[in-house]
Amino acid sequence: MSTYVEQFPAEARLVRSAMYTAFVALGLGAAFGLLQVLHRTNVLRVIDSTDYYTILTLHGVLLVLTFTIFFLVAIFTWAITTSLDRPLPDHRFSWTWYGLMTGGTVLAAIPIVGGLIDQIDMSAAVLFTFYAPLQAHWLFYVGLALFVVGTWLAGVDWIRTYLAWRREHPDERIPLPTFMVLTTMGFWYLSSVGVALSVLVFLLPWSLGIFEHVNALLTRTMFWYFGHAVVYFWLMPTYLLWYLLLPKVAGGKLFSDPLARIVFVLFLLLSTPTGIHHQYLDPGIAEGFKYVAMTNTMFLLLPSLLTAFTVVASIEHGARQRGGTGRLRWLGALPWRDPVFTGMALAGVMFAAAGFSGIVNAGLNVNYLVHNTFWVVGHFHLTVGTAVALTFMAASYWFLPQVTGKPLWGRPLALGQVLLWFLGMTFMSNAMHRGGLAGIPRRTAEPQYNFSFEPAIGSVAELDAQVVLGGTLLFLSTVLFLTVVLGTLRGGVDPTRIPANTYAAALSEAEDGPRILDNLRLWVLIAVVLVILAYAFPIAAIVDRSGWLGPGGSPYPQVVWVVEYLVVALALR
Amino acid sequence: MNVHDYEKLWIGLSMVLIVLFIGSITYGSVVAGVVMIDDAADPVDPDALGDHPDFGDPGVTQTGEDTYEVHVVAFHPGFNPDVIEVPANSTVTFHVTSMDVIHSFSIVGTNANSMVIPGEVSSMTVELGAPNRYGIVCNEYCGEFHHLMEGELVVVPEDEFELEADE
Amino acid sequence: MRTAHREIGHDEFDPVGTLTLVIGYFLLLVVLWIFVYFVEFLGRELTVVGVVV
Amino acid sequence: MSRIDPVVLLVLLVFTVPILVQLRTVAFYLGFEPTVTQSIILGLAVIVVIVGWAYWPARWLPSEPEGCE
Repeated sequence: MSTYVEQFPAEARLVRSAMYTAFVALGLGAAFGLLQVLHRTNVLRVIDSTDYYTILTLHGVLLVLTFTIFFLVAIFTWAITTSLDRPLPDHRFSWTWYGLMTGGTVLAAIPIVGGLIDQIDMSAAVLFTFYAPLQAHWLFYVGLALFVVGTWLAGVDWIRTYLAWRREHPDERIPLPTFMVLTTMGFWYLSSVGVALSVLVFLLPWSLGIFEHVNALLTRTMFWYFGHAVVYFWLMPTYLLWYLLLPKVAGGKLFSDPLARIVFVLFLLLSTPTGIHHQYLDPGIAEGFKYVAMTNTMFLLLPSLLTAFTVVASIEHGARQRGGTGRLRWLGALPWRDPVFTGMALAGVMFAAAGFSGIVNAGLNVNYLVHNTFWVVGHFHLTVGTAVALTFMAASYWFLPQVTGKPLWGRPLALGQVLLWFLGMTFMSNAMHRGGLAGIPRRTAEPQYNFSFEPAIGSVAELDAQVVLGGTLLFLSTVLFLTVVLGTLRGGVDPTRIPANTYAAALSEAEDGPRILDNLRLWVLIAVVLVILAYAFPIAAIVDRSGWLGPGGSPYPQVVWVVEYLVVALALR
Repeated sequence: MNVHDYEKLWIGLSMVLIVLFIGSITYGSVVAGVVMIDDAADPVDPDALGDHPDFGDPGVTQTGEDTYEVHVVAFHPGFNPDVIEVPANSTVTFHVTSMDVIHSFSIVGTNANSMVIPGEVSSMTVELGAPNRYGIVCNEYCGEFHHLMEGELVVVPEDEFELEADE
Repeated sequence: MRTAHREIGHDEFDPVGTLTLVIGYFLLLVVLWIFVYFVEFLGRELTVVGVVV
Repeated sequence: MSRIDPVVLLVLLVFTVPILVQLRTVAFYLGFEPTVTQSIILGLAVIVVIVGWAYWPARWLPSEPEGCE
């Protein structure tokens, strides 16, 4: 029984590096988030409204791609090596994918930041979704492609480790953490092919001037083919931590290993053939395809609802082992002093709330009510912004000592940090949801128009105040988090004060489940078939309507647009 | 495989939820008559909207006793026309397309909300009631002046409504 | 800090607290859904009722 | 001494905040329309009650040892 850094010193270095990259992205992303909150609500303006979207692009890309996915590769590397009890096969290969991911991020960031500097004739204010014909500098697309290829190679690394283990253990069940990594990578390969094709075949040649047009609806559909699965790519490492780390820190065991496997298989099968639910209000796609995407999405609720039960039951098991009693009084017996536990538990509570707003988003016609409003921003700040981000931060308090050998510094601060995040998000997401119901749009620098929004409750000023309060608390929480990280790193190495590197055992073990669960080839095959069924006809219909390269339409931004704007602005005066 | 009875119960309740959600959405479509934006309208060439019989001269046209059509061209950062005047108690079909990037056409505080994609036409029919004024926004980021993109839908009393001379 | 720790095995553990919490969540979802779908959404003006081309 | 662990109390108080915020939403739909100030005062009152409950000497109440570590 020893710490991870003692067991796998080389892998610990890789995991550390990936985590530090994630933390840098988190700090920068949070700072941009604060800028946006203060700008949007007209409290403090240090940027021009026209630059707001560049800041928003940085906020989105740094947090939902860089922060989450770098943290993911750290967690997955830990999960594979710990559960298979063997190192990665080739460290030069591992550092290659890490380098590709980092290099890709930097290349993509250059043109985005270039958009803020007048002397640099580059821009990429295309947001995380980069819908054509909004056009970014070609470097943005190259960086994005390199980043995705880096994640693919990381997957190859983990699969190679697994295959090497399999040769030595031909009859054993796949350890649960490895199972989770492999199923997640299954749908990641399947879905990211879509965005890779979109970028390499259409957007990159177009940004280099090789094509004059691209098909806006086609590239948008290819983005969302990947764009919903990517949210599960953020969520799966979170689920992994809820299944493997949370029961352990709660003092219990995982309630059921086979059900955990079923959940991950369901995500593999259903997370990709649902992307059209982001396009319910798109013209050019038949209602039937949207209805199919809606039913798939609703069934995707099942694995999350199963997770709710399994994870809460595992925590309850911990509480009862710690002496908890009663129908609900056992909640008081949980280790609330432990920021690792409290952070992850609060993240789970917020995810339950997000479940509801997500169902509304997924609800085909009810989507008219909320599509692209502030509601959606409220929703994903509860999912990726809390369920994922807060879990990652809380888990860092366990992982940092594991990968550095240094005990956690500032435990009370860490507890304060997770509580502060919960408080901040309470206010911010509440106001965003309610603002959305009043029709306030997302993604805008100035939600002040010639008409006024009429919230059912309170006033816009009150909602703005909540957003500012929440956003500020969230920023402070991030600063606290980084303080605890730095404080820990400045400390001395003392493995004797660090718990051993283990994860939760299961009450109902792997052997209780049928062996077919471990047949990953079968599940991937079914997933591919489902994706073809869900996407072949819509894509064929779109191409049939207006061709692979679309009906026309020039790239934006162009100088002529600025002139046109001035004319319009003068006309409006 | 041993699944705890409580968990079986929860799986059952989860299925009830899923059926409830799909069921009420289907009710909304079939009984309440909410129709999704779809592929009914033919694609258009966003570079040649000026030559298009309807989008070449966007605006309101009357198609029946109480039925009207409104053609709208979205561009960064505005709508043409930006003020739409229609009579109360009528049925209005909006046809919206874009001459540049992806926008939206969203009538604030209502369920009329659509993406606007270059090359495609978003067609949606709504039933108007009493005189009212609604804001229209673009809620899809479309460029650095996105936040300036707005319009207005003015529902005037029937007797005050006049079609603009369409020359 | 830790109170007396006892081992609870698979067969002696009935997650009654979990059942209570998830049933509460179930009811909350049903109520919120009915409210948002039938009151907020279907109760609003200007619903898209068809497409006349 | 407090009825529950002070840290558990802190978590409980933080957890009360979203409930209070959403109760305000419910109040509006039920026809009560508390202003922001009224809501804040009401919220503080609830928090004072919880803190009071936690620290009130448990003489005439049955003692609840669980959670007191």
